[in-house]
Amino acid sequence: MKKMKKLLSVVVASAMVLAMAGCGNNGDGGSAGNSSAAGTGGSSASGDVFKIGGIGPLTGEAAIYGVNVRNAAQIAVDEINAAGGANGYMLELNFQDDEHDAEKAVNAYNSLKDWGAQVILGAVTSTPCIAVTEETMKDNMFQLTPSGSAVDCAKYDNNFRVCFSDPDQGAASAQYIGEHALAQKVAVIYDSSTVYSSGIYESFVKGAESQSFEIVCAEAFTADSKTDFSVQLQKAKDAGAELVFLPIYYQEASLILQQAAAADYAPLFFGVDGMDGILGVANFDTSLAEGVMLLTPFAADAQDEMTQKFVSTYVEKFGDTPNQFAADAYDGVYAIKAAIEQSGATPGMSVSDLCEAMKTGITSITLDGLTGAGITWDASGNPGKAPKAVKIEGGVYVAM
Amino acid sequence: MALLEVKDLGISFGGLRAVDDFNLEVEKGCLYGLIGPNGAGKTTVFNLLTGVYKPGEGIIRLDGKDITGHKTIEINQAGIARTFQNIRLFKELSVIDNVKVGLHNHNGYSTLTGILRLPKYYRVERQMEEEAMKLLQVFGLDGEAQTLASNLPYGKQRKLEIARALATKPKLLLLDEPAAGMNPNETQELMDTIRFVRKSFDMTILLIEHDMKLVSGICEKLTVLNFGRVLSQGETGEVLSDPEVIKAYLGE
Amino acid sequence: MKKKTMSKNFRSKLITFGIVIAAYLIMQILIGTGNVSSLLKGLLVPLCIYAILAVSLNLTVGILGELSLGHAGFMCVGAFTSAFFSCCVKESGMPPALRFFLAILIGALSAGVFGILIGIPVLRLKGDYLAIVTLAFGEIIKNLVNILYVGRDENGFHVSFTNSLSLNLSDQGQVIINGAQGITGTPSDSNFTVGVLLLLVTLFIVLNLIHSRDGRAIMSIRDNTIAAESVGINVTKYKILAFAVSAALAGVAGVLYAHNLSVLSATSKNFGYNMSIMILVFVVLGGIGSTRGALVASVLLTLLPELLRGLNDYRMLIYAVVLILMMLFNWAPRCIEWREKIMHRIKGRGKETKEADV
Amino acid sequence: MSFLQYLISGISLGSVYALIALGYTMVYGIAKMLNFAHGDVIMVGAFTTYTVCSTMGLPPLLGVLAAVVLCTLLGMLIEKVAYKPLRKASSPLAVLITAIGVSYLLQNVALLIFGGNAKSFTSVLSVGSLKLFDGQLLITGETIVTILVCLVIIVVLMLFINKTKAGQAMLAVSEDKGAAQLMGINVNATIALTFAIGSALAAVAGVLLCSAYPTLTPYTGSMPGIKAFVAAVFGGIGSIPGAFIGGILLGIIEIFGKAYISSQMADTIVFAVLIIVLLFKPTGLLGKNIQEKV
Repeated sequence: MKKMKKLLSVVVASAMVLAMAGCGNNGDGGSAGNSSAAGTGGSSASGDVFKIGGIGPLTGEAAIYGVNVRNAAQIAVDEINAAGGANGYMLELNFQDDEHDAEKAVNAYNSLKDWGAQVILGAVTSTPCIAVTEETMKDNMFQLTPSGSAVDCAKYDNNFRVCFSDPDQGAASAQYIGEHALAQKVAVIYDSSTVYSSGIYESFVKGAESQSFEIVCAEAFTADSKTDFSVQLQKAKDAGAELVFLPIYYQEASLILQQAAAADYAPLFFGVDGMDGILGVANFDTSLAEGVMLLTPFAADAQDEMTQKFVSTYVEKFGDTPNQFAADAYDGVYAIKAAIEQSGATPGMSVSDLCEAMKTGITSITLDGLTGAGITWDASGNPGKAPKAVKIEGGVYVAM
Repeated sequence: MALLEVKDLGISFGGLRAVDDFNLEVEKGCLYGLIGPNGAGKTTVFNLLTGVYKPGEGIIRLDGKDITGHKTIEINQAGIARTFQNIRLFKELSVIDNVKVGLHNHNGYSTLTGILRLPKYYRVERQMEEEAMKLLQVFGLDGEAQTLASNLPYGKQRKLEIARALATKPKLLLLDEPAAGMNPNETQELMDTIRFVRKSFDMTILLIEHDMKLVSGICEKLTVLNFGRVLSQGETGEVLSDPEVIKAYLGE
Repeated sequence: MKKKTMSKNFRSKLITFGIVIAAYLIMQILIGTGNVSSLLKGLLVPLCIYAILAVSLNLTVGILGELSLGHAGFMCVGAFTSAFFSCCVKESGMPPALRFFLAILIGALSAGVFGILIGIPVLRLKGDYLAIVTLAFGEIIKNLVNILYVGRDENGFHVSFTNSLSLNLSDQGQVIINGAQGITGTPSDSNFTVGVLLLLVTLFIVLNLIHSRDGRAIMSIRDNTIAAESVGINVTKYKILAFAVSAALAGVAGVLYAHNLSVLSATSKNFGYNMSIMILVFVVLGGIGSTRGALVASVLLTLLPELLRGLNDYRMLIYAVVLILMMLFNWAPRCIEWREKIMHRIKGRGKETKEADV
Repeated sequence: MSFLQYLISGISLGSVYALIALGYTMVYGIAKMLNFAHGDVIMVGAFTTYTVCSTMGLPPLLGVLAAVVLCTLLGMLIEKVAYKPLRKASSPLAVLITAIGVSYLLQNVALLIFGGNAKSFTSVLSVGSLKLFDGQLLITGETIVTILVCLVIIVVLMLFINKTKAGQAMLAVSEDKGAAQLMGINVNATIALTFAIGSALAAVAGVLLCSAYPTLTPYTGSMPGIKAFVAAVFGGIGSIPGAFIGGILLGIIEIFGKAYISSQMADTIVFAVLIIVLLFKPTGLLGKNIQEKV
């Protein structure tokens, strides 16, 4: 009986290895993840389509961000293909799960390479993204992250991003609060266990030094204890903070708003792009978010035609309101298209040649996207766009 | 001087006086029996002697050396080894490895020697192998040296426990109901083995037993415990004819 | 008789080493002929990492018989100390081979020291209580690393537990460990060959330890602590020995991990209880106490989710189902009976005698 | 004043841990297994209520009822399919690992059905908050209800175990499965009943967890599950009053740690206190100290 078990496990293990080795034999033929490419409708033989590999968390606690990116990128790809593609070539998207883990992200990247990916859209979250930049740099593959905001996500010259970097957001927030004299005493509640939140927090503190307001209280929470914020709020209240800066994602922010309301504490809440999506939380009592301000490049209920069209397509297809990650991804795909067209690239080019072409291509395009009009990129990889400050009034964003 | 001297030993569990005012002297080379009805505190005495329990009061001396309140391993190193009423073998180890664990403290090499497989490892292991096999032969277990201990029949498990205890090279061997669960033939065989062990290892043995045939057959001296107290003590024949003892055994 | 035992252990060991070396050679040939997918190539170092973790945890769980849910904590210690060292000397011109060698030593040593420090108080507890305390230590290590800031400037090292600003670095200063952002830019010194070598060293240490005087003492504690004490085994010493060796080897896995990815941060996914439990899954699925089983199980379960990538959204769902089924297949008494029956039919001969597995 | 408010916050948080820990400890006490999927059953309970109340718009009571019924059935199903076959396995770790598999499974099924986006849970309670000292102290209705529910559950469970036949059977099974079997107790049915009750408790805990902290994702149950596990061990796993005390203390320590030491180190403090307590009381605060008979 033991022998059978052993035999079986060895057989299964070798079968698995062979199955994986087999992927290499097929070269660009691609055997993984065909279904996500179903939307393209075109043929997927190598040479006449641009293969875009997406990386982001589709399972695990960060799944919502990856799923938004995948869905929005698919919408963009479908639209572009319906309109004749990029340079006349179709785009094809294959999105792989990284479970919000650096090692899994590298696995996802490698499996995309096996599929024949030529351009990477991802990774969605910072730490996995930094791990992938190392790999794309080695292969010289063009990488555009929709939402990897840590500085190192655009470390090498083949890395670009759609969102703001963390230091930019922190500094911009400090500047905005200071220049508009929103408050004299400011409290910060941040997530010390994420790169995103602690990164913005630090740059906010740095930025605040040159501003007129004072940070009276900075309290953290961690991924392991993010249900109860009563202490953080109480401390902010005791310190007399008139404004609470929340460089965190909207899921925790929704809890903070609710608990602040229960404790009769009503300062001005000020968020960053991660806060966007708070109105889209199913069943959320939006009156709690009344008066919340945030710096965000995207607002799902903006009135312009482009946003409305995107949001309605998204809702129709996926039954959920897209958040800012989705918008970044949508713009990301269009940026890729524009860069391809600008540089006259073709799918037949080698990955490295394509990268070189797109690197110069992207720095000379101007994109009017969901997350801003006239977005440009410089060689550092950061986008040139202005964050919009919005305020939630009557359950909708109002531009300030 | 007696090999084992116990003076005024006592212990309480909660309000229960498990052992009280217990005195015992076991001469070197003696085969001594500790008997008494169920719950009389016999195993507790063993646990006190081997440091499983710390005595509430009293003194235990082995070969003149005070070992009262010492830890189990220190007591073993001082020279007391035991077996258990409910057999406690190393079930997932082979028979010979059980004995080798008993030999542990007498055949040393460092952890690093073991991991790096230095020459000393092979030398000492060979020595242990030989010693262990010799012990197993005494108990007729040499044919099953590689069997897992848990796969041995019951009677042989009891024997293996004795072999393992002997491997620690004790001065005093405590046997807790060695014949429990054995049929008359096996008991007879066990008696022979115990005698043989005493003779060839020059061993002092203190044993707990219910089987009167075994007790009267091999023990030279007896102590009878009842309700944690010594009821009678002395030569086997005298003790067994003590009316108090007969009363305690035949019921109130 | 004597010869037979020696040769049985020896043969079993040879088979284990043989499997690893054969797998290594086959992979090298496949890589050489260009027959290996990028995915598999990228997985080679992680496979070594998880195999080392599984083999090392098996020492605690299978051989010592104590349930530890904090193994990833030791991996974390090894990863961060070694990455810190490598980042510090990265620009000093030390040859990479020497640097990595020292990093491995440092990672193993510091994890081992943590193992001893944690083991001394913890190993007095039993069963589920021990499990929860190891889990607690693992979480504490992860949490502390997450708020640890270390920087260096011309005045030496600065340490803070609040944020990088409070390090008060000069302008030339450089933050090396940056809280939740961890360490970036660790040199990628890990490769498949080093990984396999370290796995072989791990197997060498663990298997030789098991089949030595100390190994027998450790297993005797597992089988019956009271009896072990009664024959003079120093229970505390051997518990700590097993625990520390296990921790040090987890530290080695951590070193490999840290030098495989350019970014190192402590999340519950890689160094938290999730990872500790994952390693435990390898050990239990592999058959508790069986080194080779742990090895194979770690490879199977690391490859499985990658192979399921084609299933997209259903990937982790299927993974969970397969895990449950494998557990039932391997452990349920009925399944074992059924498997025995099948084996009988195939072989048509009597019951195999149960043998001590490596 | 802020001290009192922190204390109240601690009790609020602790009461939720306590409620979850009750289910944990109950299952552990009888079946002697750490049910790592308990936290995810909580999540299922919360999603059921969410679907019934917020999506279908039915009254809260119906939502709670639906959650209890569904979780009870789910608990029994899990026990039958995944745990029962392994009850006689040669190592108790086997069933622990399967429980982890079940935990992954429930999370991923929920992810497929509901997606990863957080849902805001509408409290099923319409109890107002209690404000003392001109509103300087605040006790939410959820806290009051959670503590009351905890106490009711403790009393009912103790009565059930000590006074009913089925409860006595549970006690017997927890002491010695083999002996219980010989006494004519249906061990399988008893353990199934234990899981049924444990899962029903999980459903209630899920509803109250999400009423107090109204965000709901497929992973909502996992961290509170671990914390409750810690709480149960803290109080002495297997002890029903111990779970309650452990939960409340854990909540208070977490909040005080955040308030007076460091908000970044709250978890570190909680775990450190746990370790210290276990080093001095190795079987938790109210755990039975079982000495192995030699």
